[in-house]
Amino acid sequence: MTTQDSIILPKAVDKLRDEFPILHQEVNGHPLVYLDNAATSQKPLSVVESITNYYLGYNANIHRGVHHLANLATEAFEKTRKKLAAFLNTPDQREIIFTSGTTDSINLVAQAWGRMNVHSGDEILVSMLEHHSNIVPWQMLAQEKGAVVRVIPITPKGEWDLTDLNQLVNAKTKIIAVNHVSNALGTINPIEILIAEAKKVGAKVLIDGAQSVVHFEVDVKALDCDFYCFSAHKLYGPTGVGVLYGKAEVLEAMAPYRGGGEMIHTVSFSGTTYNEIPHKFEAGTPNIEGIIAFGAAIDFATSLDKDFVQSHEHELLRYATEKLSSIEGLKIYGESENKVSVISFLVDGIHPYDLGTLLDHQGIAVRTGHHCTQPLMEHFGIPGTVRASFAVYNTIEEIDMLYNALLKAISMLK
Amino acid sequence: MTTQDSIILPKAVDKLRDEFPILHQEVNGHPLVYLDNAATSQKPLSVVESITNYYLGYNANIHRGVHHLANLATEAFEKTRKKLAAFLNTPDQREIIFTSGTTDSINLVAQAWGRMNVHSGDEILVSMLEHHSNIVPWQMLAQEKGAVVRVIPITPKGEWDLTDLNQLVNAKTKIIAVNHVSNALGTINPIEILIAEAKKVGAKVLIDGAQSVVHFEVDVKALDCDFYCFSAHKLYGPTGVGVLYGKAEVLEAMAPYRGGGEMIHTVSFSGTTYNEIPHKFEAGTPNIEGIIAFGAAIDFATSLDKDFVQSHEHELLRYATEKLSSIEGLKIYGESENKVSVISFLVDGIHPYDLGTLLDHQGIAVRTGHHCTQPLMEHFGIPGTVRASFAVYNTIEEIDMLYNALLKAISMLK
Amino acid sequence: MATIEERQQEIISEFSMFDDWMQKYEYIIELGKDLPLLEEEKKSDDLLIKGCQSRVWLHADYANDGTIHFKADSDAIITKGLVSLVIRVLDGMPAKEIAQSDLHFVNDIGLSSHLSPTRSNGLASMIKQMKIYGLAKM
Amino acid sequence: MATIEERQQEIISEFSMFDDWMQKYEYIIELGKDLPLLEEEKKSDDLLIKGCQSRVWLHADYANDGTIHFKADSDAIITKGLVSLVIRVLDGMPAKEIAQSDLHFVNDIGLSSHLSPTRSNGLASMIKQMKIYGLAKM
Ligand SMILES: Cc1ncc(COP(=O)(O)O)c(C=O)c1O
Ligand SMILES: Cc1ncc(COP(=O)(O)O)c(C=O)c1O
Repeated sequence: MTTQDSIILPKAVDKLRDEFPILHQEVNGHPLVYLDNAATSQKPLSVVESITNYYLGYNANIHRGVHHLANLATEAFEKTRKKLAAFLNTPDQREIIFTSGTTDSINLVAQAWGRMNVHSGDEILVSMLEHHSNIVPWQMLAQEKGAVVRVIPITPKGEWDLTDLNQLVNAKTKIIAVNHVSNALGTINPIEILIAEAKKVGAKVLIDGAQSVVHFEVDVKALDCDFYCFSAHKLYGPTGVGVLYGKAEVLEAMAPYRGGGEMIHTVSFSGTTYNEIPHKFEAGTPNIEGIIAFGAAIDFATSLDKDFVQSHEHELLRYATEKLSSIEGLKIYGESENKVSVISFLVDGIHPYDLGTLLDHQGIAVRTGHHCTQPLMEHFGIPGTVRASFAVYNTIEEIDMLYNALLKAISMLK
Repeated sequence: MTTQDSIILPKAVDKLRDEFPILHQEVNGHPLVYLDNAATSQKPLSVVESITNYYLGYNANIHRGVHHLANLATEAFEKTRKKLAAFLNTPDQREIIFTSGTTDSINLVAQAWGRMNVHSGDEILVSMLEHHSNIVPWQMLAQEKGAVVRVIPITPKGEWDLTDLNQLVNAKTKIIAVNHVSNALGTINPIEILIAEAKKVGAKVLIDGAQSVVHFEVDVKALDCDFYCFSAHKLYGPTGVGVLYGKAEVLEAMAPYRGGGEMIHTVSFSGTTYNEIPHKFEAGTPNIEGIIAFGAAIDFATSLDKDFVQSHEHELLRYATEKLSSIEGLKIYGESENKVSVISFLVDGIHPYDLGTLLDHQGIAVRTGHHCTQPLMEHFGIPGTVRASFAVYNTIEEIDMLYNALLKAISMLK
Repeated sequence: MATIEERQQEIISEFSMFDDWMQKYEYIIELGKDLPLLEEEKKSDDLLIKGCQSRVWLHADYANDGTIHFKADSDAIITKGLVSLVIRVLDGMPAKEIAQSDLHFVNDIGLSSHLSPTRSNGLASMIKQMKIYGLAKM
Repeated sequence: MATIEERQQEIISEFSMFDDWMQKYEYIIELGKDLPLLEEEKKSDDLLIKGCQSRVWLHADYANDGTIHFKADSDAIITKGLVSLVIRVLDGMPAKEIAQSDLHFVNDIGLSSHLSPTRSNGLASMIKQMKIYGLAKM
């Protein structure tokens, strides 16, 4: 796709939508408008086909096989690791560990790294914008170890308030675990600042990239963070698969997480030795199908023209913000200048669940509720929001449909 | 399928094979003979279609959604839980926890139950027949807690030697973790005896059912074990999905395992409360696709005539044992009368890897190596075995092909 | 007095007059608005039934004749409207009948998504809680 | 003396004379049988390269002229045959050339599955270890 093409956005998007058959359906008598992409993205045909090809052509258990199908499966499986290394820009494939999702990745670090390195009185720093998956594992660790979870506050716009950074990041800080992009508000967080600050005190940094990788390129070597993780299912890939990137030397020094097949070197009742990274952290039969399909998802993601994605998503966000802001009593939560294409909002005196229900009846799929960010909702003093999150395959017309459906819902509820 | 039909085995099997397109291919110029079913089973069309239908029709994140697709996905997802409860014969769906596989299930128990209940000097009992996945998690726990892993020895036939049972199961025993069927030898173990013995001393029992459920019916309530686990991928289902059955009262008393979305009730920085079972143990976006497809796999498994499965697999085992035993220098490992359709063997002076390689070149897919049971191989003093494992879709002709290919391989290697 | 079943049939026939979902919801919203079911000070945490989406406060009074009287409220107006329908069906009924009731009307009037136990809204939890109150006095 | 590339071409042309995989393997097995590459007492654990499937013992001697001489053995006969081919290609070559060598011949003679790093057999690990020996003396 050339820059020329990307000017003719609607055409390019139409073509793209052909890859997503699920979008072409009616819901409750209306054309489906899928605006729940931050919860999970839809999957292009190539991803679905890679699953079918696997099961109809070369399904087998991997690594230990001597037969043809096992070789094909192993190669396809390991190819995804290679693709992910390139995707995140690390030259070292051993730094790519497959997990069952972002949540699993974070728990792996909280346990396998945390239990060795976090002690009584130590501090773990998260932010007010975190998803429960990047809060609870640290609370569990802190509780076991007698450590303290500290919280980066936010401004009314939904950005980190780094005024007290010197105090928040201190000699007791052992790890900083924050998201790159807030799933509830869409804020793109200045993680570079925290990574630099962490270096000063020797703290590790884990970045929850669940919401970032689908929107912009991430270079873990340029960022120089210790861990970066995300889920395949929010990046055109299947459910049940995630990635943990970790610096090789950090991973090597970590205890294993799950015990079982593949992660060992030798097992005996007199003593067991562990395999090298990445296998040390991949116990048991992995999600072979899912990881192979994840490879197809990465191919799809990297085949998209970066400028096109950026400009189209930017336009969707801009237009939606303009339209929604014009609705009386509608308040947008998350007003940073640095946002991905996500809009969280509430309408005066209307419960988000009521809005969501009436939008659904008009074919519009949005998410309502706390978005697994209860501390953030508590901070704003609200029960939750309505969240419309846009993907590259959404259109300007769909935002008009959202707008009209919203007006109708509000008129019914007011 | 009536008993009448099942007498005409070849016809029934032919029909069954139509459901497995992967079987109809050539490998290295020979028709594929897939005898690596204990590593992973092939998948019927209905399972593959359930995945396609999901991604092309109603892919969405579950539980928290207010929109149509999310409702469809949630319902399909929870339907699998219901099917599994029926499959294992528990009336209580809350006792079914989704994991990423057997390995994950065992680690969950070793951590979430074990770290609370196993202390210094306590004993954990496993057997010499265990898969690494049912050894290493207990070694890790024992190491942390200063507990001891004890081992049920085996007889030369590959059966548990329960002579010293009174001593092996004693007041210090906190949990017994054993497999129902040995993956390396095929032995069906008398778990009932151990479960009864465990009750006398108040020990918990975890059964690793990875290799059992595809061969015979399992009734967790009749067994009265505390935990039972298996992987979908060995039961016609997708990779990346497993089950942990646990008694409700035991699960309820357990600490959470992974922290994150879904597993919480309320999250706040001043304190977090956990959700009820089963959700307490299902943090993060689950493998929605895989769990829905698992439902299709359960449907397929339960649609098979039980008598047909039993008699056909029994015939495959009997015939293969007869043919292979006739080969000079061939020794079968695992000679219990109670076996599933698995044959592990070695040929005098020939390395299993050499045999496996030459079988593969004749289209025969077997597994060679230690089968993730190094302590067992060490016990026998062998580097590994060649393992042919038969599924209900295998045929008598395929065993003839295995036999002929074996003769050729041996003649080349001798 | 009408039975639980008769009350449900009444609601079903009321809803059968609506042509589309919009009219149904308009009616439910109206019910929700019309009925301030619980005084603000009664919305205490021990009466709170938490769904992931909408919260419901449920208050039960046991009468001497073995019947139960309910009051309830919700922060979401659609839930509140449905709550008022459920109350209409179960209020003042004998404990045993409440415990054994099958509230199929929510399905029948085409709003099944609100009743599914896999939905995390307050309505499903409320109905479950009402049955527990019934069970407790059976 | 023939270069690494020339030695590989030699093997490739040898193998091109075989019509099918069976003849190739028969030849490899013969090579494996003919060549007891390492004395039993030298199969010590520190020379052991563990693959999941077959084990390889590798012994390296550094000569003063910067070349490396290898001896090796394996418990699996096919691996042993391939090991003997690899030795034939790399034995006595300069450390640097060993480190930088591309042993494409295993692929070219149609036995690629033995070379893939994702296969857990000893051959792939052995080649890696030989290059490490080369690297160490570069
Ligand atoms: C007896 C037994 N236990 C555990 C496992 C591990 O299962 P998974 O790799 O699916 O976690 C296996 C599979 O190889 C097995 O056969
Ligand atoms: C920022 C963020 N972190 C973590 C997660 C958890 O991801 P998963 O549910 O795939 O484990 C999500 C997804 O909802 C998220 O948006």
